[in-house]
Amino acid sequence: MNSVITLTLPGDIRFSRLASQTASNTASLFTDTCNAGAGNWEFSHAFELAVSEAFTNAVNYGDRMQGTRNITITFTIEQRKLTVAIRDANAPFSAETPEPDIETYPEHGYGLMLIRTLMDTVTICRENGENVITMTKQL
Amino acid sequence: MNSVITLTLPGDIRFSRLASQTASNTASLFTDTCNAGAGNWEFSHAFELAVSEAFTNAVNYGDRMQGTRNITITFTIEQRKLTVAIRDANAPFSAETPEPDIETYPEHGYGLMLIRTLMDTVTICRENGENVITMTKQL
Amino acid sequence: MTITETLSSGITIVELCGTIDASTAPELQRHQAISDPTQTIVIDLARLDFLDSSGLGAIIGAARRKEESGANMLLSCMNQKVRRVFDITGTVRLFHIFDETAAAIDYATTLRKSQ
Amino acid sequence: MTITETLSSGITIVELCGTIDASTAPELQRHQAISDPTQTIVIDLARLDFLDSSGLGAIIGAARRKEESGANMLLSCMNQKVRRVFDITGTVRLFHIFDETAAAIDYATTLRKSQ
Ligand SMILES: Nc1ncnc2c1ncn2[C@@H]1O[C@H](COP(=O)(O)OP(=O)(O)O)[C@@H](O)[C@H]1O
Ligand SMILES: Nc1ncnc2c1ncn2[C@@H]1O[C@H](COP(=O)(O)OP(=O)(O)O)[C@@H](O)[C@H]1O
Repeated sequence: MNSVITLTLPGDIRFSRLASQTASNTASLFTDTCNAGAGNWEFSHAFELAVSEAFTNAVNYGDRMQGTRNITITFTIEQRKLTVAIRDANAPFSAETPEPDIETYPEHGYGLMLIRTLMDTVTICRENGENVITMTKQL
Repeated sequence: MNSVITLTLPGDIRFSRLASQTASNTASLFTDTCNAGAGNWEFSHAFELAVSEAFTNAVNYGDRMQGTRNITITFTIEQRKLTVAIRDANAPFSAETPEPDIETYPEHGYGLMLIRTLMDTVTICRENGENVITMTKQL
Repeated sequence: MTITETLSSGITIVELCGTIDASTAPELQRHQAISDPTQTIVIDLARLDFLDSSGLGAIIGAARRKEESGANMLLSCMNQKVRRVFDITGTVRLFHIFDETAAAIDYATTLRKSQ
Repeated sequence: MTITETLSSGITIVELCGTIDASTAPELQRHQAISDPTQTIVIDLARLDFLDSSGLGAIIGAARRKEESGANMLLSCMNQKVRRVFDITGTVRLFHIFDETAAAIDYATTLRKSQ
Protein backbone atom coordinates (compact mmCIF):
# COMPACT_ATOMS: atom_id res chain seq x y z
CA MET A 1 0.00 0.00 0.00
CA ASN A 2 1.25 3.50 -0.81
CA SER A 3 2.09 5.87 2.01
CA VAL A 4 1.38 9.57 1.60
CA ILE A 5 3.12 12.32 3.56
CA THR A 6 2.06 15.93 3.24
CA LEU A 7 3.92 19.03 4.37
CA THR A 8 2.25 22.42 4.08
CA LEU A 9 4.47 25.46 4.47
CA PRO A 10 3.91 29.21 4.22
CA GLY A 11 5.10 30.58 0.86
CA ASP A 12 8.03 32.27 2.51
CA ILE A 13 11.66 31.60 1.62
CA ARG A 14 12.51 31.23 5.33
CA PHE A 15 11.02 27.73 5.09
CA SER A 16 13.12 26.49 2.16
CA ARG A 17 15.46 24.48 4.35
CA LEU A 18 12.61 22.83 6.24
CA ALA A 19 11.24 21.73 2.86
CA SER A 20 14.56 20.31 1.66
CA GLN A 21 15.39 18.66 5.00
CA THR A 22 12.01 16.94 5.06
CA ALA A 23 12.58 15.75 1.50
CA SER A 24 15.97 14.36 2.45
CA ASN A 25 14.58 12.64 5.56
CA THR A 26 11.65 11.15 3.66
CA ALA A 27 13.94 9.82 0.96
CA SER A 28 16.30 8.32 3.57
CA LEU A 29 13.37 6.65 5.29
CA PHE A 30 12.29 5.27 1.92
CA THR A 31 15.73 3.89 1.03
CA ASP A 32 16.14 2.43 4.53
CA THR A 33 12.81 0.64 4.19
CA CYS A 34 13.90 -0.69 0.81
CA ASN A 35 17.17 -1.82 2.39
CA ALA A 36 19.13 -0.06 -0.31
CA GLY A 37 22.70 -0.10 0.88
CA ALA A 38 25.47 2.31 -0.09
CA GLY A 39 24.91 5.05 -2.65
CA ASN A 40 21.84 6.18 -0.72
CA TRP A 41 23.20 9.65 -0.24
CA GLU A 42 22.70 10.24 -3.95
CA PHE A 43 19.05 9.28 -3.80
CA SER A 44 18.30 11.37 -0.68
CA HIS A 45 20.31 14.29 -1.98
CA ALA A 46 18.42 14.20 -5.28
CA PHE A 47 15.18 14.83 -3.38
CA GLU A 48 16.78 17.34 -1.01
CA LEU A 49 18.05 19.39 -3.96
CA ALA A 50 15.03 19.00 -6.25
CA VAL A 51 12.61 20.04 -3.50
CA SER A 52 14.83 22.98 -2.54
CA GLU A 53 14.71 24.17 -6.17
CA ALA A 54 10.99 23.64 -6.65
CA PHE A 55 10.04 25.22 -3.31
CA THR A 56 12.27 28.24 -4.00
CA ASN A 57 10.63 28.73 -7.41
CA ALA A 58 7.17 28.40 -5.89
CA VAL A 59 8.04 31.20 -3.46
CA ASN A 60 10.06 33.41 -5.84
CA TYR A 61 7.52 33.45 -8.65
CA GLY A 62 4.56 33.92 -6.35
CA ASP A 63 2.55 37.12 -6.35
CA ARG A 64 3.74 38.93 -3.25
CA MET A 65 0.84 41.37 -3.47
CA GLN A 66 -1.48 38.49 -2.64
CA GLY A 67 0.20 37.88 0.70
CA THR A 68 1.82 34.61 1.62
CA ARG A 69 0.01 31.64 0.20
CA ASN A 70 0.75 28.11 1.26
CA ILE A 71 2.90 25.71 -0.66
CA THR A 72 2.06 22.03 -0.36
CA ILE A 73 4.59 19.24 -0.72
CA THR A 74 3.26 15.70 -1.05
CA PHE A 75 5.44 12.60 -0.93
CA THR A 76 4.10 9.26 -2.11
CA ILE A 77 6.03 6.13 -1.18
CA GLU A 78 5.46 3.13 -3.43
CA GLN A 79 7.24 -0.22 -3.60
CA ARG A 80 10.40 1.01 -5.34
CA LYS A 81 9.41 4.55 -6.33
CA LEU A 82 9.29 7.85 -4.50
CA THR A 83 7.17 10.70 -5.88
CA VAL A 84 7.07 14.31 -4.73
CA ALA A 85 4.58 16.92 -5.90
CA ILE A 86 4.86 20.63 -5.11
CA ARG A 87 1.81 22.83 -5.51
CA ASP A 88 1.65 26.63 -5.64
CA ALA A 89 -0.98 29.20 -6.59
CA ASN A 90 1.34 31.16 -8.95
CA ALA A 91 0.54 32.20 -12.52
CA PRO A 92 1.01 29.35 -15.00
CA PHE A 93 4.50 28.97 -16.43
CA SER A 94 6.10 27.07 -19.25
CA ALA A 95 8.71 24.44 -18.52
CA GLU A 96 10.41 25.17 -21.84
CA THR A 97 13.13 27.35 -20.36
CA PRO A 98 16.45 27.53 -22.20
CA GLU A 99 19.55 26.15 -20.45
CA PRO A 100 21.91 28.85 -19.17
CA ASP A 101 25.06 29.71 -21.16
CA ILE A 102 27.78 28.88 -18.63
CA GLU A 103 30.51 31.04 -20.21
CA THR A 104 28.62 34.20 -19.23
CA TYR A 105 28.68 33.19 -15.52
CA PRO A 106 24.88 33.26 -15.23
CA GLU A 107 23.51 33.55 -11.70
CA HIS A 108 20.11 32.04 -12.48
CA GLY A 109 18.39 29.38 -14.50
CA TYR A 110 19.88 26.21 -12.99
CA GLY A 111 16.84 25.05 -11.03
CA LEU A 112 14.86 23.10 -13.60
CA MET A 113 18.12 21.86 -15.14
CA LEU A 114 19.11 20.28 -11.81
CA ILE A 115 15.64 18.87 -11.27
CA ARG A 116 15.56 17.26 -14.74
CA THR A 117 18.99 15.70 -14.26
CA LEU A 118 18.31 14.38 -10.74
CA MET A 119 14.85 12.92 -11.28
CA ASP A 120 13.58 10.09 -13.46
CA THR A 121 10.43 11.92 -14.53
CA VAL A 122 9.34 15.55 -14.14
CA THR A 123 5.93 16.84 -15.15
CA ILE A 124 4.61 20.36 -14.76
CA CYS A 125 0.88 20.82 -15.02
CA ARG A 126 -2.00 23.03 -13.96
CA GLU A 127 -4.52 21.55 -11.52
CA ASN A 128 -7.37 23.40 -9.76
CA GLY A 129 -5.76 26.77 -10.48
CA GLU A 130 -2.39 25.64 -9.16
CA ASN A 131 0.96 24.77 -10.69
CA VAL A 132 1.93 21.22 -9.83
CA ILE A 133 5.46 20.00 -10.43
CA THR A 134 5.59 16.23 -9.97
CA MET A 135 8.91 14.41 -9.80
CA THR A 136 9.55 10.71 -9.45
CA LYS A 137 12.62 8.60 -8.89
CA GLN A 138 12.92 4.85 -8.86
CA LEU A 139 15.33 3.04 -6.56
CA MET B 1 2.01 37.29 11.84
CA ASN B 2 1.91 33.64 12.89
CA SER B 3 3.31 30.99 10.58
CA VAL B 4 1.65 27.61 10.46
CA ILE B 5 3.36 24.41 9.28
CA THR B 6 1.43 21.18 8.91
CA LEU B 7 2.80 17.68 8.54
CA THR B 8 0.42 14.81 7.89
CA LEU B 9 1.80 11.31 8.33
CA PRO B 10 0.30 7.82 8.11
CA GLY B 11 -0.41 6.40 11.57
CA ASP B 12 2.46 3.97 11.24
CA ILE B 13 5.40 3.79 13.63
CA ARG B 14 7.80 3.76 10.66
CA PHE B 15 7.24 7.52 10.43
CA SER B 16 8.11 8.38 14.05
CA ARG B 17 11.57 9.66 13.19
CA LEU B 18 10.27 11.83 10.35
CA ALA B 19 7.89 13.41 12.87
CA SER B 20 10.60 14.07 15.46
CA GLN B 21 13.16 15.29 12.89
CA THR B 22 10.64 17.75 11.49
CA ALA B 23 9.88 18.97 15.01
CA SER B 24 13.59 19.46 15.68
CA ASN B 25 14.12 21.28 12.37
CA THR B 26 11.11 23.52 12.90
CA ALA B 27 12.25 24.43 16.41
CA SER B 28 15.78 25.18 15.14
CA LEU B 29 14.36 27.41 12.42
CA PHE B 30 12.30 29.18 15.07
CA THR B 31 15.25 29.76 17.42
CA ASP B 32 17.45 30.87 14.50
CA THR B 33 14.81 33.43 13.50
CA CYS B 34 14.65 34.65 17.07
CA ASN B 35 18.43 34.90 17.07
CA ALA B 36 18.59 32.87 20.25
CA GLY B 37 22.25 31.98 20.71
CA ALA B 38 23.65 29.04 22.65
CA GLY B 39 21.43 26.66 24.59
CA ASN B 40 19.31 26.18 21.48
CA TRP B 41 19.86 22.46 21.45
CA GLU B 42 17.69 22.22 24.55
CA PHE B 43 14.80 24.00 22.90
CA SER B 44 14.99 21.98 19.66
CA HIS B 45 15.49 18.74 21.53
CA ALA B 46 12.45 19.44 23.72
CA PHE B 47 10.29 19.51 20.58
CA GLU B 48 12.10 16.57 18.99
CA LEU B 49 11.47 14.43 22.06
CA ALA B 50 7.94 15.64 22.87
CA VAL B 51 6.76 15.05 19.29
CA SER B 52 8.42 11.63 19.23
CA GLU B 53 6.49 10.70 22.38
CA ALA B 54 3.15 12.12 21.26
CA PHE B 55 3.38 10.64 17.74
CA THR B 56 4.31 7.22 19.15
CA ASN B 57 1.31 7.30 21.51
CA ALA B 58 -0.98 8.38 18.68
CA VAL B 59 0.16 5.32 16.70
CA ASN B 60 0.38 2.82 19.57
CA TYR B 61 -3.05 3.53 21.02
CA GLY B 62 -4.74 3.67 17.64
CA ASP B 63 -7.27 1.05 16.61
CA ARG B 64 -5.32 -1.15 14.24
CA MET B 65 -8.51 -2.83 13.07
CA GLN B 66 -9.52 0.45 11.50
CA GLY B 67 -6.49 0.49 9.24
CA THR B 68 -3.90 3.21 9.25
CA ARG B 69 -5.39 6.60 9.92
CA ASN B 70 -3.46 9.78 9.48
CA ILE B 71 -1.82 11.71 12.27
CA THR B 72 -1.57 15.46 11.84
CA ILE B 73 1.15 17.58 13.41
CA THR B 74 0.68 21.35 13.33
CA PHE B 75 3.38 23.84 14.31
CA THR B 76 2.49 27.46 14.98
CA ILE B 77 5.31 29.99 15.14
CA GLU B 78 4.58 33.16 17.08
CA GLN B 79 6.83 36.00 18.18
CA ARG B 80 8.56 34.15 21.04
CA LYS B 81 6.43 31.00 21.30
CA LEU B 82 6.32 27.73 19.44
CA THR B 83 3.22 25.53 19.63
CA VAL B 84 2.77 22.00 18.35
CA ALA B 85 -0.52 20.12 18.20
CA ILE B 86 -0.82 16.41 17.41
CA ARG B 87 -4.17 15.02 16.35
CA ASP B 88 -5.27 11.39 16.19
CA ALA B 89 -8.57 9.57 15.77
CA ASN B 90 -8.02 7.26 18.77
CA ALA B 91 -10.49 6.61 21.60
CA PRO B 92 -10.50 9.39 24.20
CA PHE B 93 -7.97 9.02 27.01
CA SER B 94 -7.31 10.65 30.33
CA ALA B 95 -4.09 12.52 30.94
CA GLU B 96 -4.22 11.59 34.63
CA THR B 97 -1.71 8.76 34.34
CA PRO B 98 0.36 7.89 37.41
CA GLU B 99 4.12 8.41 37.24
CA PRO B 100 6.10 5.16 36.94
CA ASP B 101 7.82 3.69 40.03
CA ILE B 102 11.46 3.71 38.95
CA GLU B 103 12.68 1.06 41.41
CA THR B 104 10.71 -1.61 39.56
CA TYR B 105 12.58 -0.86 36.30
CA PRO B 106 9.36 -0.04 34.42
CA GLU B 107 9.60 -0.18 30.63
CA HIS B 108 6.65 2.12 29.95
CA GLY B 109 4.90 5.22 31.19
CA TYR B 110 7.60 7.85 30.64
CA GLY B 111 6.05 9.60 27.61
CA LEU B 112 3.70 12.11 29.22
CA MET B 113 6.18 12.63 32.06
CA LEU B 114 8.84 13.73 29.57
CA ILE B 115 6.36 15.90 27.67
CA ARG B 116 5.20 17.67 30.84
CA THR B 117 8.77 18.34 31.97
CA LEU B 118 9.98 19.59 28.58
CA MET B 119 7.08 21.85 27.66
CA ASP B 120 5.70 25.01 29.26
CA THR B 121 2.06 24.05 28.76
CA VAL B 122 0.42 20.76 27.75
CA THR B 123 -3.30 20.37 27.12
CA ILE B 124 -5.10 17.24 26.02
CA CYS B 125 -8.58 17.69 24.63
CA ARG B 126 -11.17 16.19 22.32
CA GLU B 127 -11.98 18.09 19.10
CA ASN B 128 -14.15 16.87 16.22
CA GLY B 129 -13.85 13.27 17.37
CA GLU B 130 -10.07 13.48 17.68
CA ASN B 131 -7.59 13.62 20.54
CA VAL B 132 -5.54 16.78 20.37
CA ILE B 133 -2.43 17.17 22.48
CA THR B 134 -1.23 20.76 22.34
CA MET B 135 2.17 21.73 23.70
CA THR B 136 3.77 25.15 23.85
CA LYS B 137 7.18 26.44 24.78
CA GLN B 138 8.35 30.00 25.07
CA LEU B 139 11.84 31.09 24.14
CA MET C 1 19.93 2.58 14.02
CA THR C 2 22.99 0.38 13.59
CA ILE C 3 24.39 -1.93 16.26
CA THR C 4 28.08 -2.82 16.25
CA GLU C 5 29.61 -5.38 18.56
CA THR C 6 33.26 -5.54 19.59
CA LEU C 7 35.15 -7.48 22.23
CA SER C 8 37.68 -5.81 24.52
CA SER C 9 39.43 -7.59 27.45
CA GLY C 10 36.78 -10.27 27.15
CA ILE C 11 33.95 -7.75 27.61
CA THR C 12 31.37 -7.26 24.87
CA ILE C 13 30.88 -3.64 23.85
CA VAL C 14 27.72 -2.85 21.95
CA GLU C 15 27.85 0.44 20.07
CA LEU C 16 24.51 2.03 19.22
CA CYS C 17 24.50 4.48 16.38
CA GLY C 18 21.67 6.72 15.12
CA THR C 19 18.18 6.75 16.60
CA ILE C 20 16.40 4.56 19.11
CA ASP C 21 12.71 5.28 19.21
CA ALA C 22 9.58 3.15 18.79
CA SER C 23 10.49 2.38 15.17
CA THR C 24 13.88 0.91 16.05
CA ALA C 25 13.54 -0.31 19.67
CA PRO C 26 12.29 -3.80 18.63
CA GLU C 27 15.54 -4.31 16.71
CA LEU C 28 17.49 -3.43 19.86
CA GLN C 29 15.44 -5.91 21.89
CA ARG C 30 16.18 -8.67 19.40
CA HIS C 31 19.94 -8.13 19.53
CA GLN C 32 21.59 -11.21 21.04
CA ALA C 33 24.11 -9.60 23.44
CA ILE C 34 21.51 -7.10 24.64
CA SER C 35 18.74 -9.63 25.21
CA ASP C 36 20.90 -12.39 26.75
CA PRO C 37 20.16 -11.98 30.50
CA THR C 38 23.41 -13.67 31.59
CA GLN C 39 25.84 -11.56 29.58
CA THR C 40 27.44 -8.44 31.08
CA ILE C 41 27.89 -5.79 28.41
CA VAL C 42 28.99 -2.18 27.95
CA ILE C 43 26.71 -0.06 25.76
CA ASP C 44 28.68 2.69 24.04
CA LEU C 45 26.28 5.56 23.26
CA ALA C 46 28.81 7.99 21.75
CA ARG C 47 27.20 7.86 18.33
CA LEU C 48 23.59 7.66 19.48
CA ASP C 49 21.92 10.84 18.19
CA PHE C 50 18.45 10.43 19.57
CA LEU C 51 16.72 8.36 22.24
CA ASP C 52 13.11 8.61 23.33
CA SER C 53 11.08 6.78 25.99
CA SER C 54 10.47 3.74 23.79
CA GLY C 55 14.23 3.36 23.40
CA LEU C 56 14.75 4.01 27.10
CA GLY C 57 12.14 1.34 27.94
CA ALA C 58 13.94 -1.21 25.76
CA ILE C 59 17.25 -0.48 27.50
CA ILE C 60 15.67 -0.64 30.97
CA GLY C 61 13.93 -3.95 30.25
CA ALA C 62 17.14 -5.56 29.06
CA ALA C 63 19.06 -4.15 32.04
CA ARG C 64 16.48 -5.51 34.49
CA ARG C 65 16.67 -9.01 33.04
CA LYS C 66 20.47 -8.90 33.23
CA GLU C 67 20.40 -7.69 36.85
CA GLU C 68 17.97 -10.48 37.76
CA SER C 69 20.42 -13.09 36.51
CA GLY C 70 23.44 -11.46 38.10
CA ALA C 71 24.79 -9.82 34.95
CA ASN C 72 25.17 -6.09 34.26
CA MET C 73 24.61 -3.47 31.61
CA LEU C 74 26.99 -0.51 31.83
CA LEU C 75 26.47 2.66 29.80
CA SER C 76 29.16 4.95 28.41
CA CYS C 77 29.61 8.17 26.44
CA MET C 78 26.06 9.57 26.48
CA ASN C 79 25.66 12.89 24.72
CA GLN C 80 23.61 15.66 26.33
CA LYS C 81 20.41 14.83 24.47
CA VAL C 82 20.51 11.18 25.54
CA ARG C 83 21.50 12.04 29.10
CA ARG C 84 18.55 14.39 29.40
CA VAL C 85 16.11 11.48 28.91
CA PHE C 86 17.70 9.50 31.75
CA ASP C 87 17.78 12.63 33.94
CA ILE C 88 14.17 13.73 33.48
CA THR C 89 12.77 10.24 34.01
CA GLY C 90 14.96 9.63 37.07
CA THR C 91 16.17 6.37 35.52
CA VAL C 92 19.72 7.70 35.61
CA ARG C 93 20.01 6.12 39.06
CA LEU C 94 19.29 2.62 37.74
CA PHE C 95 22.57 2.59 35.80
CA HIS C 96 26.31 2.78 36.13
CA ILE C 97 27.14 5.52 33.64
CA PHE C 98 30.72 6.19 32.46
CA ASP C 99 32.15 9.12 30.52
CA GLU C 100 34.64 6.83 28.80
CA THR C 101 34.11 3.34 27.41
CA ALA C 102 37.54 2.29 28.70
CA ALA C 103 36.46 3.01 32.28
CA ALA C 104 33.28 0.98 31.77
CA ILE C 105 35.33 -1.95 30.47
CA ASP C 106 37.66 -1.76 33.48
CA TYR C 107 34.68 -1.75 35.81
CA ALA C 108 33.09 -4.72 34.00
CA THR C 109 36.36 -6.64 34.32
CA THR C 110 36.46 -5.95 38.07
CA LEU C 111 32.84 -7.07 38.45
CA ARG C 112 33.63 -10.31 36.68
CA LYS C 113 36.63 -11.02 38.92
CA SER C 114 34.66 -10.40 42.11
CA GLN C 115 31.99 -12.89 41.05
CA MET D 1 24.80 29.33 7.57
CA THR D 2 27.81 30.77 9.34
CA ILE D 3 30.71 32.54 7.64
CA THR D 4 34.15 32.53 9.28
CA GLU D 5 37.06 34.53 7.96
CA THR D 6 40.73 33.77 8.61
CA LEU D 7 43.96 35.09 7.13
CA SER D 8 46.78 32.76 6.05
CA SER D 9 49.96 33.90 4.26
CA GLY D 10 48.15 37.15 3.54
CA ILE D 11 45.26 35.33 1.77
CA THR D 12 41.74 35.60 3.12
CA ILE D 13 40.02 32.26 3.66
CA VAL D 14 36.27 32.33 3.97
CA GLU D 15 34.82 29.23 5.55
CA LEU D 16 31.16 28.50 4.82
CA CYS D 17 29.35 26.28 7.26
CA GLY D 18 25.82 24.85 7.09
CA THR D 19 23.39 25.56 4.26
CA ILE D 20 23.42 27.96 1.33
CA ASP D 21 20.06 28.14 -0.37
CA ALA D 22 17.67 30.95 -1.20
CA SER D 23 17.09 31.69 2.49
CA THR D 24 20.78 32.28 3.21
CA ALA D 25 22.31 33.34 -0.15
CA PRO D 26 21.61 37.08 0.45
CA GLU D 27 23.76 36.91 3.59
CA LEU D 28 26.59 35.42 1.54
CA GLN D 29 26.25 38.20 -1.05
CA ARG D 30 26.49 40.84 1.66
CA HIS D 31 29.70 39.44 3.12
CA GLN D 32 32.51 41.95 2.62
CA ALA D 33 35.35 39.68 1.45
CA ILE D 34 33.01 37.78 -0.87
CA SER D 35 31.43 40.86 -2.44
CA ASP D 36 34.62 42.96 -2.77
CA PRO D 37 35.48 42.53 -6.49
CA THR D 38 39.16 43.34 -6.00
CA GLN D 39 39.93 40.81 -3.27
CA THR D 40 41.24 37.34 -4.09
CA ILE D 41 39.87 34.79 -1.64
CA VAL D 42 39.78 31.07 -0.95
CA ILE D 43 36.37 29.66 -0.06
CA ASP D 44 36.69 26.62 2.19
CA LEU D 45 33.60 24.43 1.73
CA ALA D 46 34.58 21.58 4.05
CA ARG D 47 31.74 22.27 6.46
CA LEU D 48 29.12 23.24 3.89
CA ASP D 49 26.37 20.62 4.20
CA PHE D 50 24.02 21.75 1.49
CA LEU D 51 24.15 24.02 -1.56
CA ASP D 52 21.39 24.59 -4.10
CA SER D 53 21.20 26.69 -7.27
CA SER D 54 20.43 29.91 -5.37
CA GLY D 55 23.65 29.42 -3.40
CA LEU D 56 25.53 28.46 -6.56
CA GLY D 57 24.22 31.62 -8.28
CA ALA D 58 25.47 33.79 -5.42
CA ILE D 59 28.94 32.20 -5.61
CA ILE D 60 29.07 32.54 -9.41
CA GLY D 61 28.01 36.20 -9.33
CA ALA D 62 30.69 37.08 -6.80
CA ALA D 63 33.31 35.09 -8.75
CA ARG D 64 32.42 36.89 -12.00
CA ARG D 65 32.80 40.31 -10.42
CA LYS D 66 36.18 39.30 -8.98
CA GLU D 67 37.36 37.95 -12.34
CA GLU D 68 36.28 41.19 -14.05
CA SER D 69 38.52 43.22 -11.75
CA GLY D 70 41.45 40.83 -11.99
CA ALA D 71 40.89 39.08 -8.65
CA ASN D 72 40.06 35.41 -8.06
CA MET D 73 37.82 33.14 -6.06
CA LEU D 74 39.29 29.70 -5.40
CA LEU D 75 37.24 26.86 -3.95
CA SER D 76 38.45 24.08 -1.66
CA CYS D 77 37.24 20.96 0.15
CA MET D 78 33.83 20.43 -1.46
CA ASN D 79 31.96 17.40 -0.23
CA GLN D 80 30.19 15.08 -2.68
CA LYS D 81 26.79 16.77 -2.34
CA VAL D 82 28.19 20.21 -3.08
CA ARG D 83 30.38 18.96 -5.89
CA ARG D 84 27.37 17.36 -7.58
CA VAL D 85 25.71 20.79 -8.00
CA PHE D 86 28.78 22.17 -9.77
CA ASP D 87 29.06 19.01 -11.89
CA ILE D 88 25.45 18.82 -13.08
CA THR D 89 25.28 22.51 -13.96
CA GLY D 90 28.64 22.41 -15.76
CA THR D 91 29.79 25.38 -13.67
CA VAL D 92 32.63 23.26 -12.33
CA ARG D 93 34.71 24.53 -15.25
CA LEU D 94 34.37 28.17 -14.16
CA PHE D 95 36.40 27.52 -11.01
CA HIS D 96 39.76 26.44 -9.72
CA ILE D 97 38.78 23.72 -7.28
CA PHE D 98 41.23 22.30 -4.73
CA ASP D 99 40.98 19.22 -2.52
CA GLU D 100 42.98 20.94 0.22
CA THR D 101 42.71 24.53 1.43
CA ALA D 102 46.52 24.67 1.79
CA ALA D 103 46.92 24.02 -1.94
CA ALA D 104 44.41 26.77 -2.74
CA ILE D 105 46.34 29.22 -0.55
CA ASP D 106 49.61 28.32 -2.30
CA TYR D 107 47.99 28.89 -5.65
CA ALA D 108 46.52 32.23 -4.53
CA THR D 109 49.98 33.32 -3.33
CA THR D 110 51.50 32.41 -6.72
CA LEU D 111 48.75 34.32 -8.54
CA ARG D 112 49.46 37.39 -6.44
CA LYS D 113 53.20 37.26 -7.14
CA SER D 114 52.68 36.95 -10.88
CA GLN D 115 50.50 40.06 -10.95
N1 LIG E 1 6.67 27.48 -9.38
C1 LIG E 1 6.83 28.36 -10.39
N2 LIG E 1 5.93 29.34 -10.59
C2 LIG E 1 6.10 30.22 -11.59
N3 LIG E 1 7.13 30.20 -12.45
C3 LIG E 1 8.07 29.24 -12.31
C4 LIG E 1 7.98 28.28 -11.28
N4 LIG E 1 9.02 27.45 -11.38
C5 LIG E 1 9.75 27.86 -12.43
N5 LIG E 1 9.19 28.96 -13.01
C6 LIG E 1 9.69 29.67 -14.22
O1 LIG E 1 10.69 28.85 -14.82
C7 LIG E 1 11.93 29.59 -14.95
C8 LIG E 1 13.12 28.66 -14.79
O2 LIG E 1 13.24 28.24 -13.42
P1 LIG E 1 14.66 27.74 -12.87
O3 LIG E 1 15.22 26.79 -13.85
O4 LIG E 1 14.46 27.24 -11.50
O5 LIG E 1 15.60 29.01 -12.88
P2 LIG E 1 15.54 30.37 -12.05
O6 LIG E 1 14.44 30.28 -11.07
O7 LIG E 1 16.88 30.49 -11.44
O8 LIG E 1 15.28 31.43 -13.10
C9 LIG E 1 11.85 30.67 -13.90
O9 LIG E 1 12.65 31.77 -14.26
C10 LIG E 1 10.36 30.99 -13.87
O10 LIG E 1 10.04 31.91 -14.89
N1 LIG F 1 -2.69 9.59 21.67
C1 LIG F 1 -3.18 8.74 22.60
N2 LIG F 1 -4.29 8.01 22.34
C2 LIG F 1 -4.80 7.18 23.27
N3 LIG F 1 -4.24 7.00 24.49
C3 LIG F 1 -3.14 7.69 24.83
C4 LIG F 1 -2.56 8.60 23.90
N4 LIG F 1 -1.49 9.16 24.51
C5 LIG F 1 -1.40 8.62 25.73
N5 LIG F 1 -2.40 7.74 25.94
C6 LIG F 1 -2.64 6.99 27.21
O1 LIG F 1 -1.84 7.57 28.23
C7 LIG F 1 -0.98 6.59 28.84
C8 LIG F 1 0.35 7.20 29.25
O2 LIG F 1 1.13 7.50 28.13
P1 LIG F 1 2.71 7.62 28.25
O3 LIG F 1 3.03 8.47 29.42
O4 LIG F 1 3.24 8.09 26.95
O5 LIG F 1 3.23 6.18 28.59
P2 LIG F 1 3.22 4.82 27.74
O6 LIG F 1 2.71 5.13 26.37
O7 LIG F 1 4.64 4.35 27.76
O8 LIG F 1 2.30 3.92 28.51
C9 LIG F 1 -0.85 5.49 27.80
O9 LIG F 1 -0.55 4.26 28.38
C10 LIG F 1 -2.22 5.52 27.11
O10 LIG F 1 -3.16 4.77 27.85
